[in-house]
Amino acid sequence: MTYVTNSDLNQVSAKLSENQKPPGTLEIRNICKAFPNVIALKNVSLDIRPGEVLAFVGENGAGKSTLLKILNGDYQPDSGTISMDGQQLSFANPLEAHKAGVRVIYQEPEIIPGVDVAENIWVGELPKRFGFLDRKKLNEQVEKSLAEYGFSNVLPIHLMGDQLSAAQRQIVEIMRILKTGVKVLALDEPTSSLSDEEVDRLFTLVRKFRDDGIAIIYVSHRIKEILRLCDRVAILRDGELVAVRPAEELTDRDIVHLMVGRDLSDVFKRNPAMGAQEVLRVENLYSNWHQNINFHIQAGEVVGFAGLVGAGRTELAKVIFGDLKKNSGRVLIEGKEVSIRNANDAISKGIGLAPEDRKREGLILMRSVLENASMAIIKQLTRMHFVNRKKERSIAMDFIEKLNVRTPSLKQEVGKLSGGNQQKVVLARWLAAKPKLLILDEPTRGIDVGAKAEIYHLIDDLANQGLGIMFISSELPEILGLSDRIYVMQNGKITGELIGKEATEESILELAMADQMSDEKNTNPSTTPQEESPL
Amino acid sequence: MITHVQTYDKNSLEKKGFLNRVINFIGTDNLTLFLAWIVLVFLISVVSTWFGLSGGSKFFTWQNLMNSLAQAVVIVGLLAVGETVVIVAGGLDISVGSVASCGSVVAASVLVGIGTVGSLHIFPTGNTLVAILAGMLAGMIAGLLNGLVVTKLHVNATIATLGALAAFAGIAFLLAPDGKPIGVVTQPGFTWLAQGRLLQNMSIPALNGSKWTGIPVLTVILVFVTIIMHIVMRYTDFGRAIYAIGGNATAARLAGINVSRVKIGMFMISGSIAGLAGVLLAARTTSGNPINGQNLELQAITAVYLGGASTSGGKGTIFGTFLAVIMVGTLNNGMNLLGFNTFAQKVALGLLLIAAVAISQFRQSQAEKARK
Amino acid sequence: MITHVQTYDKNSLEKKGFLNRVINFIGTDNLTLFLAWIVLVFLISVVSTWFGLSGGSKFFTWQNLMNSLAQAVVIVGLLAVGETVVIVAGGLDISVGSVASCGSVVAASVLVGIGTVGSLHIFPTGNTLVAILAGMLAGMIAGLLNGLVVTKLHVNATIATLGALAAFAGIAFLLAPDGKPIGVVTQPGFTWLAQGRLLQNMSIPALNGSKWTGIPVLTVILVFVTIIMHIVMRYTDFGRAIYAIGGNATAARLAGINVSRVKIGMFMISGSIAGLAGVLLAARTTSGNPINGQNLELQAITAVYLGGASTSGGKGTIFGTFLAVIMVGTLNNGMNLLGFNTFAQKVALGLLLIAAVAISQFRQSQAEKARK
Amino acid sequence: AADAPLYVVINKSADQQYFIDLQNAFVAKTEELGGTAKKFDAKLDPALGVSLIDDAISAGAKGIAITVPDQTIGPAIAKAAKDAGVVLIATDDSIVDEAGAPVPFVGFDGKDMGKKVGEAAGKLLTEAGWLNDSAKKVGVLSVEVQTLSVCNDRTDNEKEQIKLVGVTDDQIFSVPYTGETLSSQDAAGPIITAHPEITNWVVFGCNDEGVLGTLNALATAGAKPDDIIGVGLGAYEACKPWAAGQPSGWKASLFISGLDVGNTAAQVLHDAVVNGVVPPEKSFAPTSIVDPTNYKDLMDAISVGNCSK
Ligand SMILES: Nc1ncnc2c1ncn2[C@@H]1O[C@H](COP(=O)(O)OP(=O)(O)OP(=O)(O)O)[C@@H](O)[C@H]1O
Ligand SMILES: Nc1ncnc2c1ncn2[C@@H]1O[C@H](COP(=O)(O)OP(=O)(O)OP(=O)(O)O)[C@@H](O)[C@H]1O
Ligand SMILES: [Mg+2]
Ligand SMILES: [Mg+2]
Repeated sequence: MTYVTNSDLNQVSAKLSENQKPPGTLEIRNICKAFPNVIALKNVSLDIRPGEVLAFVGENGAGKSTLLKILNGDYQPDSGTISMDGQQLSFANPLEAHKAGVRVIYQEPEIIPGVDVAENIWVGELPKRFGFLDRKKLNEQVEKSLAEYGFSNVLPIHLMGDQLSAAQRQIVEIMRILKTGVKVLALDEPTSSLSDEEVDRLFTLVRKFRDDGIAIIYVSHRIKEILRLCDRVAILRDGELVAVRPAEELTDRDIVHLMVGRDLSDVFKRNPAMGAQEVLRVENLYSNWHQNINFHIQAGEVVGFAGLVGAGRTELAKVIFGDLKKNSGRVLIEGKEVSIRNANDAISKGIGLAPEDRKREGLILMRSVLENASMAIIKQLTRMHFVNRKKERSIAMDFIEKLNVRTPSLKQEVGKLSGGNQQKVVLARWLAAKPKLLILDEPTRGIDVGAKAEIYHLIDDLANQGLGIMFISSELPEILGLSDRIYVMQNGKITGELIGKEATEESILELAMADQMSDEKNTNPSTTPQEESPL
Repeated sequence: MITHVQTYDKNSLEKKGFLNRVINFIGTDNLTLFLAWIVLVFLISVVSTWFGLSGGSKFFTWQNLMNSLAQAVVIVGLLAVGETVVIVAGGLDISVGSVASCGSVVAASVLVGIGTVGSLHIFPTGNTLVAILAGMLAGMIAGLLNGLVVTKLHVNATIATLGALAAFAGIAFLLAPDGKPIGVVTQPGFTWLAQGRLLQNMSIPALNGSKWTGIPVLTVILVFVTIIMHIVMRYTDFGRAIYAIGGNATAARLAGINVSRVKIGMFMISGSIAGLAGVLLAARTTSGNPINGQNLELQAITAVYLGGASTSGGKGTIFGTFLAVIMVGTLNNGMNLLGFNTFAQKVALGLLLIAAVAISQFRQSQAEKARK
Repeated sequence: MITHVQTYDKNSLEKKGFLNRVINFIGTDNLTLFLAWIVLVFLISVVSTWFGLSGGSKFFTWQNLMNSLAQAVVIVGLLAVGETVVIVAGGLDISVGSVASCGSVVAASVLVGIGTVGSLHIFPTGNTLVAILAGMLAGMIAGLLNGLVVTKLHVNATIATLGALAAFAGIAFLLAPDGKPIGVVTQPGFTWLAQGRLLQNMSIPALNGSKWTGIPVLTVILVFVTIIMHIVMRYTDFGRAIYAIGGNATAARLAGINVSRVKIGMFMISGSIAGLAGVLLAARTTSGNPINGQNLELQAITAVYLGGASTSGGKGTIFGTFLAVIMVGTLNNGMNLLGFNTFAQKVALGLLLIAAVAISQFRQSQAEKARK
Repeated sequence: AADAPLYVVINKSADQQYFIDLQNAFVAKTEELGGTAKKFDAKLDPALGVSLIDDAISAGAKGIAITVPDQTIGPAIAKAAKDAGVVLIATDDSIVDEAGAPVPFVGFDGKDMGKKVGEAAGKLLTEAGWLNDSAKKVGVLSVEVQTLSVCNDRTDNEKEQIKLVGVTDDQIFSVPYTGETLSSQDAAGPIITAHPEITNWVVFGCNDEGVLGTLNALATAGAKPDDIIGVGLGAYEACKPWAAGQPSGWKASLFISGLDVGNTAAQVLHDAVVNGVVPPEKSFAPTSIVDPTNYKDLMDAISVGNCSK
């Protein structure tokens, strides 16, 4: 493979003008791709150069993932070509892509439940001795690279695939690409379920690849990250490439404007109108995941829950929702103690939960948008067990439109929507249920800025309409921007409560990693990664 | 973008031409099956004669359509309809054959009485309706047991019903007086279920010289049950829950669906229908024989898959299953008309199943051509 | 939480005591099964006598262990081992019984010759090895066909093999001269496969007064195949690919595993083993009979699930299946010793399956107790 | 009686009424003779048949009576029994050992049964005089489990016999079924339909269930009982309409008493084991073609009782 030395790259990448093509440039030409009812990509042409990080941004359904899947030989383009140094790169399947040095991390981590982390990472390329699997070598090389990139303490290699949290799954996906012979790397929203700390680790890693002269495509909805990491930004809108610009020429407002075609006025507009009435109170709650949890949420209040991945926020949400068992403690709704044994109880008590992992817990992927949206209110829609489909359609349509879900029709299989639009369908379901308390676990994961802004406004509206909102998020800006109060969790405990003003990124992180400050030092992003040997 | 949605909906609203109506009713998935069936009928009734096979010409006679075909599909048809519910919910009920055996024996017992079984005395009721209800009740109880094992003991449905298959088969024999068949010839009211005809004296023209003899009661029962279940699956919250659970049980649970209760209900439904099938078996074979129903489960399951249900759940329709049952029935009927032997029949049945599913797969893959 | 995870880790590293080694080898999942088996043996050999049932005392005799039990489990055992591979990969091979039938007929044919089938002449080879290979080859071809239907025509494995079940059953009869069994008594070399004994003159003490008569060749073959497949599944990239595909086919595809090729390979393996089972059937029944192997598929599948494989794929071990086969064999053997009638036996078999799986489910749910 | 000799009775499908009778009679007789007995079911599976012989030997059986699921396993089980020094007799389906010598036999040979049924059908057909009546076209329905050689033995001989009275091959139609009534009924329907020219039917088959199914199908097709000659094999289904005094296609059936075979088998084994009598090569249990007029006299009380169950 043609490597370019770091030194001349650093000069190059600085002053490369749009039409220069150093050797090893990946040339994408007039790619078109249509799905039933949708045109995902229209004549997309651009270059990805070795030693640069090119950002793909665009609204949900803009076609980012589709382009990456084509690159990976997973989908075949309807027309158009991909080439490098004059030779065609058209892959019939991912294997051919790997052989050619193209590696893609998918938006939704694909994990094998029945095998452990080590094997999940090297599946397909397992080390062998005399033709037989060499477990010792496998574990060694995995432990080595995990240590090397500072993930060893969040990802025990003997955990089975089905025991992994969203975050751990994502880290496995990332580790899968740390293999030799990589020329082109594409990451599809790799940070959507990572804590800031882990994001930093990922970035050092990506930068190192760039310096090794690898061409990198980086898809994300987090514009701050993009400006931090990327050299150029390619903006897709409805499957068309609307602009490719050097990152330093762009502000986040520019990017948003190019993406959604309009300016987004104050993303976080939150005018607290806290009601006196208390919706939820939790007292001395203990569970297999939690110790002595105490908190309360007023009507009309947005209460943020911050913490590192694994702090136990998702589990807390599920305990309250009755899906996980609490061992002791009281849960009060509007002052009355309630016993919630399952989701059904929770819904009847006026609680809604939009879960963290939409694919595994949120949606029936093979069923229609309509059925998914009306699931939580189906009881109200039936008379003598017969569903009033007219009413169902109108209610569903109402929220689908409110949330701007991109779908050809209510009949569309949810599984065929883009990641972000899938998330919106989950929200539609719970908004339709009109709960008193709405628990949102990472509600904006994988959602584009436009939609995010809408959802923020929606949360604000809902709160103003008197809903209590439990807002779990790993994105500090939105936590800070939207919450009236913030609880910070760590390792199953609430380590602090911050009211409006006094909350800052620093104060949150302090509470979130109180007893880890020590080992934070050496994995700090700012320190240059000199100990990291190139692959 | 909002307009986007609306326009699409308009389309689907505009789609109201008659043909579209028909296709919508059949369901695009079932279309392949329907066409395949047409082809099959053509092969049997026309093409066969080109190869000098006699008998094919008799396919289109009332005698064959109404007396042979329409009745032969009933038992397996009922089992398959019940099975569809379970398979759509992502489960599998392998015990239906044995449950039918139980229904068969129980119905015959309460009908003609069998004196004493263990401590309880069973005297003849001679009442057909009581017999039917007894048979269905037996099936429902069997289904309830399946449901409890699956939901309370958390045994996977396939495994639970594999066990039940053996257990209920044994029980059917233990229910019958020392395992022997119970004759019901003496009960015209009961055998009428199998021999009765409706609309007999309607003036329908003869077909290939065989005159109209009415619609068998058996067939009417199958159609009736099919329609009921079609409505249940399509228009009730229970049906919705079945599809939801089959698609993603966790998501269904988190959306407030009481998964356990729905599953128990579904096994009770499939059990009751199997029980009914057993009752009709007794009427049709004029004997409540514990062997009745044995080995029918594979035929029923085959029909459900042939009807387009997904083995992983969440997909499948009662109507598709119904079509598949008719398809298989037509094949067996046709091959007997043409005088094929057992061996050839087995081969043909196997190839039909594979071919039909392969074709519909091909049609779908055309749509998702992109996917590798 | 971080410490939390690390402790997880340590535990699994500390587990290096001898007992843990043993448990690790058996596999914690298989442990339940193993204990259940011990209990079963205890019930048969000891408890039964408390209820005045005779025959249980005969369980621990070389005659029973070596001649009855050890031989009775071989055929289903082989089918189950092959089936395990397919089920772990998330598939299902319902055709194994019929494939065995074909293997049985083919082996007998090439052995004693059957003159002319259609255009090809089959003359006696009289060579056992050739017969074995022919039978396995027939099975492998059958498996290849299954594999091609599944991967090239994209027919779901369950459905494809349901079709193949019927088709191959028919073919087995068409292969045999007008469907009649082919006797092989004249071939001592061949029947030795079923009647031969190894280590006959080892000085092993008599057991309950029944003296050592050696280990049946059949049993040795089963154990041999089991060990091979255990190694293949655990230590080869083919085996690991099977687990990957069963767990998450997309992940496997994206990792560059050639899913189609692995699936074809797996069906060929399961086919060859079924073919071998058929050969041994011919040797054991001294006849290449096309009904050899019929209806064995459900028994084989039952064993695989009982052995801890998951119906959704990705989980299951050859060793677990092996234990399950012995378990079921023990049950049947014991009930015959005790003289249960066929009906009671069916009930007991069903309950065993459910109970065993329920127990292991219970054990697992203890772990995930929190989960609703 | 701990030291009472153990006898095991194995049948190819112990859930059919005939074998239920046979096994019950065997057990009763054995106990009357001071022995103990166990019942095994080979479920129509040849391999299982072989395994059950091993199980019987393990259980300590002194004598075994078996109706084989398939006659080809004869040599295998004969050897197993010989090696273990156990007395083996075949019931209803004769078998040979490795040397080709017949194993002592009790009951009726499948071929023999087929012959009797065929003869009876031929006789009834001749008496009816349909063959000479130009106005009538006769068709013969042979209800066959084509996958079971023991059934083929019966139906082949039935067809042979019917041809002796002047029926030609093109008048004989096979009805393939699996042994149960329903499958015979479903298979027969279309075959009947395919031959509307036939005015009168003769039906025989592998067992009463098969004939019953086909007779039901004929009834559905509108054939009159008077135009049908149905001859069963077993008589346990045939006698039910007779007992109910209903007109039906059943004109006769070969009554083979499982009770008699069971009794005789038990007696032969006991004599051999306890009294060292060498089992006779063939001991036939009484068998007779029964019809509505004489079945009450020719069949035993229990069997007659079942007719009105
Ligand atoms: N397999 C498929 N079948 C049908 N339509 C599809 C399929 N995959 C993607 N699409 C459609 O193609 C369009 C582009 O999807 P894609 O996933 O590339 O968007 P995206 O830019 O990744 O959005 P997000 O930011 O939400 O991930 C969407 O409208 C989506 O619904
Ligand atoms: N079987 C397991 N073994 C080890 N750790 C586990 C297991 N199951 C869950 N965990 C850990 O428990 C943590 C709690 O779950 P989760 O990560 O969802 O908490 P969270 O605070 O909601 O994090 P997130 O920011 O992802 O929402 C998981 O992150 C995971 O690391
Ligand atoms: Mg995407
Ligand atoms: Mg979480």
